[in-house]
Amino acid sequence: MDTNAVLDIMWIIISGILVFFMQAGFTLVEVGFTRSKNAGNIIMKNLMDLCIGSLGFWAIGYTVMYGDEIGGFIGTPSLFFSDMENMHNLFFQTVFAATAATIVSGAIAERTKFTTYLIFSLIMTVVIYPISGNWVWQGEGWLTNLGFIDFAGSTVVHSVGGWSALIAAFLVGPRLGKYTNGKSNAIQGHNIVLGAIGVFVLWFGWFGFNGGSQLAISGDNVNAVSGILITTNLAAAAAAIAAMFVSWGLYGKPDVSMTLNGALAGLVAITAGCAAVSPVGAAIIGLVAGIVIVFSIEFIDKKLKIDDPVGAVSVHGVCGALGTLLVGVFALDGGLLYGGGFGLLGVQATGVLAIGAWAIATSFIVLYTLKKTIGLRVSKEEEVDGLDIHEHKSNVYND
Amino acid sequence: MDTNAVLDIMWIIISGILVFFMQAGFTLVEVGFTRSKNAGNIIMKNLMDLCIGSLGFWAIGYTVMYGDEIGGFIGTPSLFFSDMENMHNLFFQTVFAATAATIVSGAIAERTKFTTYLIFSLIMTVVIYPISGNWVWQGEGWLTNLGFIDFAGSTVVHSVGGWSALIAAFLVGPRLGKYTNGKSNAIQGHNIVLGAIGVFVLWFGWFGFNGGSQLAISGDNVNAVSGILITTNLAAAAAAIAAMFVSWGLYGKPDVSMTLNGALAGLVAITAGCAAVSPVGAAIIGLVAGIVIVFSIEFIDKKLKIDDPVGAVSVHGVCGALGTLLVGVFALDGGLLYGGGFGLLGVQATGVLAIGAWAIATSFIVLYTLKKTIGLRVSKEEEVDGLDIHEHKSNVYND
Amino acid sequence: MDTNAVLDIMWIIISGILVFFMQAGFTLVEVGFTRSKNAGNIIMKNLMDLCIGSLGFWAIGYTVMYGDEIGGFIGTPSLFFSDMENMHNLFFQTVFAATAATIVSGAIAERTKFTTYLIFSLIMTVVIYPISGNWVWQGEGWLTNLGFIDFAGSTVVHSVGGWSALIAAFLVGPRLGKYTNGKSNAIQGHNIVLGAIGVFVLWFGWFGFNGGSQLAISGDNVNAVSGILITTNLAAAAAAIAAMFVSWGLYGKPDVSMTLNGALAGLVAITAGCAAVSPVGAAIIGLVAGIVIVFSIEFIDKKLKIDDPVGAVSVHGVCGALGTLLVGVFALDGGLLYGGGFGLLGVQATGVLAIGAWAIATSFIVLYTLKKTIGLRVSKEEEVDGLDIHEHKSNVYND
Amino acid sequence: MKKIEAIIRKSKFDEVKEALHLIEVNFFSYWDVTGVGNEKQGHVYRGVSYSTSDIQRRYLSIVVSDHFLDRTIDVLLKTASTGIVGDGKIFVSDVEETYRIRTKEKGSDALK
Amino acid sequence: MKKIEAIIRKSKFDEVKEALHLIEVNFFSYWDVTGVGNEKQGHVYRGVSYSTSDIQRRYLSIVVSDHFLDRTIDVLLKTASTGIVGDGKIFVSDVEETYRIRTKEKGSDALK
Amino acid sequence: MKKIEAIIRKSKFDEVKEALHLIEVNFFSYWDVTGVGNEKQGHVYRGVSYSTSDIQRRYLSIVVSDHFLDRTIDVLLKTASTGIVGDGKIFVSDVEETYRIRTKEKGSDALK
Ligand SMILES: Nc1ncnc2c1ncn2[C@@H]1O[C@H](COP(=O)(O)OP(=O)(O)O)[C@@H](O)[C@H]1O
Ligand SMILES: Nc1ncnc2c1ncn2[C@@H]1O[C@H](COP(=O)(O)OP(=O)(O)O)[C@@H](O)[C@H]1O
Ligand SMILES: Nc1ncnc2c1ncn2[C@@H]1O[C@H](COP(=O)(O)OP(=O)(O)O)[C@@H](O)[C@H]1O
Repeated sequence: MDTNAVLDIMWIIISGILVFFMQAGFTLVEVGFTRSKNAGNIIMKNLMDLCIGSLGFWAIGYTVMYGDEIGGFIGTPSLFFSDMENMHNLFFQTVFAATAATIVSGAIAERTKFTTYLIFSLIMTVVIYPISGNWVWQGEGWLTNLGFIDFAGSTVVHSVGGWSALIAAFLVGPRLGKYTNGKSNAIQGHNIVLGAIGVFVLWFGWFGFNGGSQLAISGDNVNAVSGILITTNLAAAAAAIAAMFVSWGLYGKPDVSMTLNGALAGLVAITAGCAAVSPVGAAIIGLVAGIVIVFSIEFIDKKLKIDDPVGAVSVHGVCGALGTLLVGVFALDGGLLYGGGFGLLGVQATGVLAIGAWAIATSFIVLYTLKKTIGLRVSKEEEVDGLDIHEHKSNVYND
Repeated sequence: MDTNAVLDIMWIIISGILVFFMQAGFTLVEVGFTRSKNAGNIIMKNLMDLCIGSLGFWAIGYTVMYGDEIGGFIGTPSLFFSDMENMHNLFFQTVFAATAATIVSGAIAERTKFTTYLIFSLIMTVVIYPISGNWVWQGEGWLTNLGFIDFAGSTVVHSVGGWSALIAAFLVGPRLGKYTNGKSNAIQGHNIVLGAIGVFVLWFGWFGFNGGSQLAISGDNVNAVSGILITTNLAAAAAAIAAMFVSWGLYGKPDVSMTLNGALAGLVAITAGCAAVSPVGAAIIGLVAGIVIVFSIEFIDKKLKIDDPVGAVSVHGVCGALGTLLVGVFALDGGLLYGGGFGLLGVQATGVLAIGAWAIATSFIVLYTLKKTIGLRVSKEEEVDGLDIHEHKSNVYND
Repeated sequence: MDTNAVLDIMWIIISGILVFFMQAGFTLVEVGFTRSKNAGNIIMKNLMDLCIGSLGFWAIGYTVMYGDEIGGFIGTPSLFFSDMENMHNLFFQTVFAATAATIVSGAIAERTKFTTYLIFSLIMTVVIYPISGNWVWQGEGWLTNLGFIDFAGSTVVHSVGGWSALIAAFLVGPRLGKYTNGKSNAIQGHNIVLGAIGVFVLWFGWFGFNGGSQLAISGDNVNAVSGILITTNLAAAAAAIAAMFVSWGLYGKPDVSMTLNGALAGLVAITAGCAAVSPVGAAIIGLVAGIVIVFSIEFIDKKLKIDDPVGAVSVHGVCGALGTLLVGVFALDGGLLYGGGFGLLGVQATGVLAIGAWAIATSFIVLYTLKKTIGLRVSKEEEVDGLDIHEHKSNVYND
Repeated sequence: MKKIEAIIRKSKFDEVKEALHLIEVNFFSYWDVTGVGNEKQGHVYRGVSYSTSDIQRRYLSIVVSDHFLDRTIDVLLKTASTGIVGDGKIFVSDVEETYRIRTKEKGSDALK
Repeated sequence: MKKIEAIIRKSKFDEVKEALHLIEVNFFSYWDVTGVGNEKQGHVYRGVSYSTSDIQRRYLSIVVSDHFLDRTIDVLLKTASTGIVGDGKIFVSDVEETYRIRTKEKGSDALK
Repeated sequence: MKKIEAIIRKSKFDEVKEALHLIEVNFFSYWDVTGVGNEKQGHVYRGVSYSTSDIQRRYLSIVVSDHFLDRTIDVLLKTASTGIVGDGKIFVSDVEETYRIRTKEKGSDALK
């Protein structure tokens, strides 16, 4: 194999390893932002969506996404992918699929049945995610053909996870005590330090997520990748600062958990356009995401009254969509502000809507069926006592 | 230097850095799975085996392992390795040596004298590990000559650590209160969240452990490395799922700490054969390891009555041996299932036994001597009050 | 772009990603070594210095440091750096700037006003750090011209941070209760496990910090980089061991937090000379740093009565200066011990003094001004109750 | 003045608090304790299944004026109960004096 | 013998401890509790602003001989006070017997 | 009914619990407290050596019927003791009434 190909593959697998580590970040954030009595359950959900996702995506999901295109809509599935020249792609895509799956666990934390989650997680990684992913990343999918830009997956990965999370959180209902007399109550996370470390881990892994999505580093790609790291970093920084000041304005003090969510919002939002916008564009996208995240979390919590303990819907769903749309505004090539007119923006909106509709519809069908059959939710007693002692017969914190 | 050589070395050092980070993973797992009153002591043990190992392996261990071969048994030792063209090898091997050493600390946690541990740790990194390592990895060792396959060290690193851990845990005896009236009692770890994060960190680092052991990435090596990442990931995933379901069957609920151990069991088991088996083979090896780990932990705990708070013997010793043997079954080239007959399996068994015997014998001699001289165990009072307050005059958790 | 250039840039960005992760390490150490009632505030300070630093360094700091040289003293500033062929440099230097800034937060933890810190942090990353950095790393700075060696920033990054931390800790004053009747009291960190994990994370990231500072990996650079990883690792190991034994001698028991600081001291000390000394030299530098750190912490705490909760001044300031000076002794090329005479040592001393004076003077001016205007310190009530509840209206630890 | 010490299920705490609020018992202190009693809880840890009677409980300490005693007990008995083993206990004892630190008030006044 | 239970602000603890030391009350136990009372504390979490009366407090349990009672109460009332709502309460009750485990001493001797 | 409050070494807890079990005292609550007393413990932190009398202890609260009192005290005095300074204290006080929440039983019945 020639050196450039080696370099490219090497970059892909290094990036994939970084993306893998985001699983630790998600676990930290979700554990930290919820109560201690459910920490073991959250660990298990995060570990299992990775494990099930890894097996499921290899077993069939990968080819559903990347197999020979059938009608711009789905790849030709085949079992147990074994092309030894494409293992780097399987690896990189597996960790992406696991990311999409794990987003849901945070939104439905502290009240969802473990078995139900396992089943949903499998369907997510072998059906829901790969099919819409196919539309954008297979190369011949219908959204690719339209010119839709979602470089590293603001929509393909994050929004899909985020909208599924929305449906899941809606169907499973709020945690007991979250809403009383129509008022939203705070249910504080038990260890925000874990949450903060999780955000640093995610940010770290995100350099692989976005940088690796160049899928190459040889030749001038290396400059492109470097640019991506900068846009990624600037957007996250700007978003965290923005969220901090907005929360400061609204509540009188800079809010820690909002600021942490702000950083993630910036990362999600820049994911679509990290390779298409300038550093200034990236900073602005981050700024917008950092402002939107605060209002989005409030809106979903207080107006929609959907209980999302970690803000997954706002971070991944809303900011994923937002970031994808903003590519239509800030893309150096084709963006509204750079004289590209409304064409790209329209395409971006089409993609956001189509994939949003897909994620919402399929998640609804799957989860509604599960609700009516094995049930989504643990018993009241289990929820009050904590899932750990009932679902796992043990506590994570002792002596 | 030519580009391919640069690429290969670059890959080795990046992998080495990832393997280094496994030290954090081991520390997290061991701290989490034990009681809070001993956390500072465990931190010190983990930090010191890394530090002593780094100095000792450089000072002499590396050449004991890789120096000019003497009789297929040992390398020619020389002091303070300083060949500036082989620093990448020294680095990569140092972090491996530190891994072998650190495995022991978990099994003897909460009751072992600190000074004794320091001495044992030094002997481990400059004598026990390098000599058996020489047999397999120096290139002219007697096991290499037999055709023994242990790609990244299921046996060379993990079993050596695991069997030493077995001897150490046996000689130091169980923690007070672990066995009463012949019954095994649960002594719960104080923070399973730390344990879980540790598992993610280890899994992350393992991509360097196995992937880096290709010792090259140029040319077609990059495909080999990619394949290794996939086999590694699949085995870990399959093992975690298997351990979860087995524990579910046995105890009525999916057990968190067993599932976490399951992931590690899969990682250890695939380490020998990660480059020699297919993805399907890897998944099966993981599956077997995930089943075996549960029964092994039970057996060592309840039948042998050897107290291993973190399951190090089962994870590293048993699953290391198991994974090495299964190479004889699943190796695409020479495995039993692929028409290779029993030849390779016999060689694998020879290696497993020989290295097992070596680790057990030398650890026994060293630790028994230490037991009869300075002693292995802290006083009853120190153990009851916690090692932190007595061995370090401070507590790790305050206010 | 040719392959060698690609390799070099790729190495720089991978290293930069590792250095980025050090932010998580600093946060862990600072949170763990302080009290739980201020953990949220420390998280916010660490997150914000990264965010503000990322934006500020891009907006102007980078060119202040690396713009066309003006008189050997400062680069030509320009706004919003956008040279897409140098994004890898911007990235790598940004994470260095963030490191320099974040050092200060630890020394002034638990009592400093949040807004004041934000302002100082900005000035640090756009003025203080880039200007002295220019003298050494721009290529035409006056210290470069003298022959000053500070390979990866013992002085440029760590001492600058450390001396600013000294001034800041001095001006803000000790925490309430730290000194009573002229006696220094222990105010224990609330979670030393977090601190220990932070040290592992920092050590891990440091391989990027030092290794990446080669700014190349093609050709023989790869051997140089490998050597750097070894010198870095040996120095850290030797320093941790030394600090442990010194604390053992002084206090009767091996002190956990001193040993952890020891490892960091070794890392800081070797940063200047990691590419200039032999492995033996590195081990000795580490040894010296490990001894010095213990006495330095005692001296600053008990004699100077400057309250530095995490030891930032000793680790970064003192050991940074020490390591830089020791280059004059141990450098293979020009060091005192290698027949180079006192020339290099003199140059090193000049650099250490000049940059120390710069950091001290500018920090003093800025912080003194802030003290006299908006104030450095929270009210007594806020400090006693904890900064989290007053500055952020929430607690990080709940239920 | 009487001191009421109630050891209840953690899961009942929110309800109890609400109910106390309704009868205007708005002053008390609480903390988490481990309770040993009739109830057993099944645990599994690393292959060892065991049943423990060490169960997390919440401890409420409420000092009330005498005429508040009965209604407080009533509310506690009603709202803290599930009818299943492990609901907990209430202990009543005498308090000789009470002071409000802020105002130095004594006796029943300090409890208002 | 009397048992003094004082629920005070955590931030006042060091001062109180010092002051008790000066009057030679060197024996007591303390732990952290959540107090419900008049004081309210403003919190914000993820966009929800709320005011809670569940506030961290420190609980001191001090058993003293009768002739130590008054001065201990005095010191507590003085040093634990800020004058702002939320300073806490002191409860005094009777203790029938005290033992020192080490020596098996009983009564006031056990409190020396 | 009497309330026995025992403040003991954490390291003695398992033995004490076992011994209480043997005399059929299977009901109590416990939590961790910091105790201030005669015992001093040497600490080192970042170069500062100091000796503190703030030591981790376990607090047991056991309410028993009157005829159980003596044997419980005996067992506590015996099993919680090491003979070294810092073994802790036992306080006995009167309880006026006890309720079992589950059954609404009162008095001694609630303690069975
Ligand atoms: N005599 C006692 N002294 C102190 N605490 C007690 C006593 N009896 C019960 N408790 C507390 O009450 C809790 C519930 O009691 P338990 O016996 O399990 O249930 P029930 O009261 O329904 O029979 C125990 O876990 C313990 O915390
Ligand atoms: N009747 C009571 N029983 C137990 N604890 C009480 C009682 N009244 C007050 N407390 C404790 O005292 C604390 C302070 O009381 P609070 O009413 O807020 O202030 P103040 O005493 O200044 O009016 C409360 O948080 C609570 O912990
Ligand atoms: N008067 C008291 N009130 C409350 N707790 C006390 C009292 N005296 C002692 N204690 C508790 O008992 C513990 C042991 O007492 P200490 O004086 O150290 O040992 P000894 O009882 O052996 O002299 C203390 O740490 C404290 O928790």
